[in-house]
Amino acid sequence: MEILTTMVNLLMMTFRLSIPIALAAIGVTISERSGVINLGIEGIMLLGAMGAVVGSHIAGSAWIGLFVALATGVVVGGLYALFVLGFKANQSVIGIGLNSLASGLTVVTVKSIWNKEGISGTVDQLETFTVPLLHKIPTIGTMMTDQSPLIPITLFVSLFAAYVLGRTKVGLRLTSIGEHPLAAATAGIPVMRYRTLAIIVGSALAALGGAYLSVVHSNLFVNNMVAGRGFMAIAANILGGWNPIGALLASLLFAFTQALRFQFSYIQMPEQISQLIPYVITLLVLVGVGRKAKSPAKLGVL
Amino acid sequence: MKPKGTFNLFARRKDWESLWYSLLAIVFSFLLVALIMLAMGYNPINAYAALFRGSFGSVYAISLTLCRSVPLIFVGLAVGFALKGGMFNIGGEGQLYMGGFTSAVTALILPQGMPVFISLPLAILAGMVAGMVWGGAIGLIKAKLQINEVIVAIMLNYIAQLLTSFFVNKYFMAKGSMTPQTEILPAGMQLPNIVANSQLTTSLYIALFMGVVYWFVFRHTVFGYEVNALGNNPSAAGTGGVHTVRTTVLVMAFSGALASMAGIFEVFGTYGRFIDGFSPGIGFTGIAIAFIGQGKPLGIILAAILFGSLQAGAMQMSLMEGVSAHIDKVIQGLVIVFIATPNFIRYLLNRKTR
Amino acid sequence: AKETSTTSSDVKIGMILGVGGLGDLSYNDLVYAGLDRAQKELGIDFDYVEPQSIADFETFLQQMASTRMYDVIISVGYDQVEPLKKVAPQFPNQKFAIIDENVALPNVASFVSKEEEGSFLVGALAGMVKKTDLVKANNTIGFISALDIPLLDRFYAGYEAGARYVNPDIKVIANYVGGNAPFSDITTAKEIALKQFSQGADIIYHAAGGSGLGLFQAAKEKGFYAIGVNSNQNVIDPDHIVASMLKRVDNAAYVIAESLVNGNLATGGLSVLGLASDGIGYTVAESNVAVGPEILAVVEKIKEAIVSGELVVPDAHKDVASFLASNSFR
Amino acid sequence: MDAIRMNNITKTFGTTVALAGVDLRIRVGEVHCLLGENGAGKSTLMNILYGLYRADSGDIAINEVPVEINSPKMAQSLHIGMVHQHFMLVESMTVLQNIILGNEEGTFAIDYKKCRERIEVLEHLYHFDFDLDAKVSELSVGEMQRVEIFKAVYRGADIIILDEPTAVLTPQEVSVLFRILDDMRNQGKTIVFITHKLQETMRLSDRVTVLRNGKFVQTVETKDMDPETLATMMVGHAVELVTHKGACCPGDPVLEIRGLKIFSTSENTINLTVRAGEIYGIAGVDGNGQQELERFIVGTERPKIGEVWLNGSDISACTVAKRKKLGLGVIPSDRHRNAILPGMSIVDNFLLGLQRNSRFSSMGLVRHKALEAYAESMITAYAIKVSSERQHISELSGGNQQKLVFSREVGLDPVLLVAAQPVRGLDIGAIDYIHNQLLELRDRGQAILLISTELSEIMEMSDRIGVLYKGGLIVERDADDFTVEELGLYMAGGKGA
Ligand SMILES: Nc1ncnc2c1ncn2[C@@H]1O[C@H](COP(=O)(O)OP(=O)(O)OP(=O)(O)O)[C@@H](O)[C@H]1O
Ligand SMILES: Nc1ncnc2c1ncn2[C@@H]1O[C@H](COP(=O)(O)OP(=O)(O)OP(=O)(O)O)[C@@H](O)[C@H]1O
Ligand SMILES: [Mg+2]
Ligand SMILES: [Mg+2]
Repeated sequence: MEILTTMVNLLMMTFRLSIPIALAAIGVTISERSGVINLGIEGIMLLGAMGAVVGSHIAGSAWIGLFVALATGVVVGGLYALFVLGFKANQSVIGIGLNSLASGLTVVTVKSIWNKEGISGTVDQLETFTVPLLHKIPTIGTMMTDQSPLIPITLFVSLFAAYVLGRTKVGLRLTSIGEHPLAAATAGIPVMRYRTLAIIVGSALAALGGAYLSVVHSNLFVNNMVAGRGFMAIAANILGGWNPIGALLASLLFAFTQALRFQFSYIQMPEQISQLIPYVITLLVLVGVGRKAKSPAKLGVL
Repeated sequence: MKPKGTFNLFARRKDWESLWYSLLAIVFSFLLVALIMLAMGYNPINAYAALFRGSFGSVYAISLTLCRSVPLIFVGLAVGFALKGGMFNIGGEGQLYMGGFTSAVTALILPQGMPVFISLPLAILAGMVAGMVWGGAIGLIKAKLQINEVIVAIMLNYIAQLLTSFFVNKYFMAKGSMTPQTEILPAGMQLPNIVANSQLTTSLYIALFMGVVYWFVFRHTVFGYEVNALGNNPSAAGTGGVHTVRTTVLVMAFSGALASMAGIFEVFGTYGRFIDGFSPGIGFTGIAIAFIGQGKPLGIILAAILFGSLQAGAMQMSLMEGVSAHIDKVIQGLVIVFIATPNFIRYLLNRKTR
Repeated sequence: AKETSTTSSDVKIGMILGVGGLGDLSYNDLVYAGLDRAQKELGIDFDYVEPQSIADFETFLQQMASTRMYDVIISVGYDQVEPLKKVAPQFPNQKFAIIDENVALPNVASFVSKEEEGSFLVGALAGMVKKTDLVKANNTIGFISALDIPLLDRFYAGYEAGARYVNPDIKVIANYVGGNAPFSDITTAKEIALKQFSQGADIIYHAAGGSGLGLFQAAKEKGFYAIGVNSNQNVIDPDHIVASMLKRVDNAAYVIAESLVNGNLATGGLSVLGLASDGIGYTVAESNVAVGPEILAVVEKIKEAIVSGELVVPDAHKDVASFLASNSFR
Repeated sequence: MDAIRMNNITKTFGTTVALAGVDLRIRVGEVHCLLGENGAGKSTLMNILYGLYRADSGDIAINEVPVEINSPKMAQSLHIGMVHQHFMLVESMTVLQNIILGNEEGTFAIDYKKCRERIEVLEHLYHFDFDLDAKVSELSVGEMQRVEIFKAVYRGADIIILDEPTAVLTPQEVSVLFRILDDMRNQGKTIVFITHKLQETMRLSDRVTVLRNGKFVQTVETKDMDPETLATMMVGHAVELVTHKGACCPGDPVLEIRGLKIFSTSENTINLTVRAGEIYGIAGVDGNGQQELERFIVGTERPKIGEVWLNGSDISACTVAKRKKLGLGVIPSDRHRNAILPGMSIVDNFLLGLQRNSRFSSMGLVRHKALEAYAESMITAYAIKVSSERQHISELSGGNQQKLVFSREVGLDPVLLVAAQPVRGLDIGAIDYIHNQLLELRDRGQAILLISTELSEIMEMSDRIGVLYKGGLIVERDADDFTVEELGLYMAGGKGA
């Protein structure tokens, strides 16, 4: 029983920690499938987190906050598309610039709204839900209790993204664009339009991931609260083999190794070592499955 | 970006053009930020005056700018080198930590009696080797297992940072220090300042020298040519007798060595010791610098100096005008974005002329 | 930033914050608050800068000093020691002050805090509360630290020593936030808190700056108790935050300003901010959690013991065991 | 009535004038051949018709209706389809997906069932037969091309443009292609056909239009024409296309291949010897091991079973670089992939493969003077059309790219030259030129291994011929002892195998 509870807690922690990375990672997958790299994910998540808090603050509803975050993602994605597609700017540079921009802009915004440094005021937080009846089951029931709506949403997003990429016109066309843009163009596909779409959707998902940190898992914005999850998302996308479900699984792996680190803290081990284990595991997994992961042929080439 | 063609040191017409557009880009982003400042109630004119004073206004200012540029030059060259070979080295951060740490520790454990002209190069070399390993590993994994270098680099970044942190905390912590940092290096090992009381040390010369080496490698050496060929068309390079696996590993190893020098000379120059987590993301800025410098050594050095001056100037801005560090981040971000987008400036100009 | 005063005095102070910058809910915010108060009450003037990297410290010190504009330049944080050691001698007539470290130079006033003492008190408080029916009877408490570094180790050492001093077989679970942003990763901190709670810890103390907000989140959600740090964080959530360890570097800053106004700022010395000097403390004020007066009475006793010097609190976790071996609570 | 009418089309790329006031008239239901030397502007003209490039000036009418074609989608809606020389197929996708790409059935999700039905109907009508679920990367060149053609049909094209469709096909595949094209003509489709091969022109087309460096020369009825006249029109002056092939006097063995197994599955192995001063022709249908053989000799792949000997020493384990040092010259079959560095200058491309040759580098340093001198001499000697040596090679027309590669590989008198599909995609002038160069080399006593899927080329050039079938060498004789028919039979695996 004891062990079972631990396992359940471990599992729930894994889910909660994986959501922001997973959402962003799926976003990365979508945009990279169309051949567009985006190193600015970290920044977009940060802007999303901020947008969500502002939205929730003004409208007094975390749900509105989520939508504001999505909107933020759409706008930022649109600008990103304008620069890398419209003006043919280098994707990596714009991404890095975006990160710097975001880390500054968010704080400036918080300051101008709450007149506080780095930390926003508290805002409405997304309420959790409890599955009727099921939550009564002992121990397992806790998994049905006070859960964040974003857990099912994330699962759905990844499945839906997988479905779109794998089964639909849009998916086929996006993939062809990432593999062989000229072929897609000669097939009469409006390459730029699709890429723009992919970037925007991807960026919106990343922003949602950021929003999770600020108004779902918590109820305020803290300077730099994304804490590198954007880069983990980029990694998760690659580890997941440019596939939404793979990205989700990879994110779960990252989250799980993180969770382990805390669960078994009583195993006496130097802190830094226990912190780097997740990354070592990732490398090992990569070497194990990495070969199969195949990047779009024309990634980053416009 | 796939690196294209060999370059020559003497800029061609289009290089001058892109330089011109870069300048316009800077101006434009400054105008944009000026609006933000006005909105935030700062006086942009004074702010920018301070920015300039802080970056070029005095010998001290210039030395500060250059001091900030040095590590950026190293990582810029590192990323550029990898790009020439068709690889994306996002692992500079990890490589500079490994380099800085290894060289510092070497310097500390070498017998004190040893003459500096032996021990210093030895320590630096040790650091570069560490960087080579950390970079070469990425190349090896990519070449042998076809695993995307970006994810490997990201992981190695975290690992390097934590590993060095671990060793500093547990084994090399300076006595009675509250910060995780090694003991201060023997005075003889710390590079001499170029300008008194500034942080600018002779590492500047080394950085510039590496720029020349970089240029020379690609302009004159067979290895440079082979790297270029590899980056340009791997299978053709292979058919042309380029040993692709070996070259891939070498490229990343050298890239790693260059990146490690950023860390090494922060240790031997700026700080005089290794400090846990000292790098404010130098490795990532290097990527932007390499691209903005279009993989050309001169371009990279100029871009690095630009970024250095922004950092130096920003301090003066916050000191004199109280412009917050976050505004500075915004400026930097915008400058990066617009410099990377000459077409946007072109577009604006054409609009006007129409 | 420029902060110009209402009531006037010609004292001008320069402050160089730690890299965390404002909003760290730690010494940066505290010292700022101190000078802010000084400005309002004494009408002094102060500028402050937020360095972006540790490389900036030396430069800022240089630049501020060379303006000859400031009556004193305050370095906030232990990691400014080296730069200060380098710069201060160049400006023998410039007064400096450093918070959280000791720099033995004639023109530097040093202030170090004994966080372990305050942590000891809140630890003892937690240890005793665990014996009441306010909480689960599993004798487990938690501690969340941002990083495994000496400075934060003091909090850990004091807290555990205090708890086990009054409650020998209590279990203290400790975790570190770590990662890219240890002081502002509320997500991770919250998860740690939830996990510690699931392991039975229903009183959790933190030394993680902004990340601590994640702990308070968890406490509110699950309805367990948290202990604040540095400033009186009880106000953040009076129903769940039992007490806060107080680190009064804000006072230190204020005192610096005050003595400048009175023209008697002494440099070259080390001021220890501990329980004795009220530079460290604890408070249950504004918390709605009713901790029994008998407990508080004991805490006060212990405080006296520390002040009188008969209890010497360990400042490193590795020394906790030996401390407990040689000190027993009756 | 005219299916296509292009009037006074002009197109320049930077300084190169690709097309200068070209007129083109194509009747409904005819097969129309577009002839011209490399760089004459054929591809450009068709790319304009297909909406890939925009003409600087000039106008287009489809079925007598003036139109603006500014995108392939536009072209498709005008029922124009194009089969590019460099296939526009997504290799990682299946045949089915490639065919329907851009014209998928179904509203949101793709209705694959419906797509298959539609495809099957058309397959029937035009006698195609695909494995729809095969990945394109697994297909032979011929199959890929058929997919390309079918794509056009599937998109309902009435006008089908083919850019050098036969350049990469084997004789068998060519005849298949022609049957298909005949079908299409009978179905009333209009076909524009770019080629360099006059026999094909004669065999297939109703009319011919000739371009010469960007200018319209003439449109004529094929039946009034003969290859010589056409050649004259293309080149601009009389050309006699005969390869001067003297008797061959072979010397010592240079290349020896012993018991080489191409595929782990193939039952027969390869044993052959190429002697100094002879051209050894490897005939065979594409996909029977040509690429593999090429790679084994070049050294980009190491044989598991069997050995490769050069000048009496076993080089099976040598690196490519080592083999180059020993005097191996290679003209790879896939130029764009294996022979050129598109992003680099012409000079740099001359260095490829020679970078470690003592003549162009010493102590790890490139000897720029020597290199540039060499490049210039080659450019003049082989009449390569360039505007400057610093220009990117990708800016050269295919013909000139190939000339560059050829000159580079033979320039330093290799002891062995492996020439795989050396004239693929080249115009008659260039072909004739390169063939004569090969013969000259041979007469200068160099050993040449000619790998070609072009029966005629093999017959014309080789002194001895071996037939490659399913990775094995099933027959080897002096060229004169083969008749074209026999050879064809062997290649089809009919006789002996
Ligand atoms: N994208 C381009 N950019 C610049 N110049 C080009 C481009 N495409 C073709 N050219 C030039 O225009 C001219 C015509 O090229 P085109 O490809 O039409 O010749 P072609 O008749 O197809 O030759 P080939 O027989 O080798 O296919 C050549 O000089 C070529 O270098
Ligand atoms: N000046 C140029 N700048 C950019 N691209 C060019 C230029 N000239 C030709 N190209 C492109 O390079 C390729 C080679 O040109 P060209 O069309 O003459 O050869 P090709 O017949 O298409 O290819 P192949 O060599 O297989 O015959 C073509 O795709 C052409 O569009
Ligand atoms: Mg062509
Ligand atoms: Mg051609």
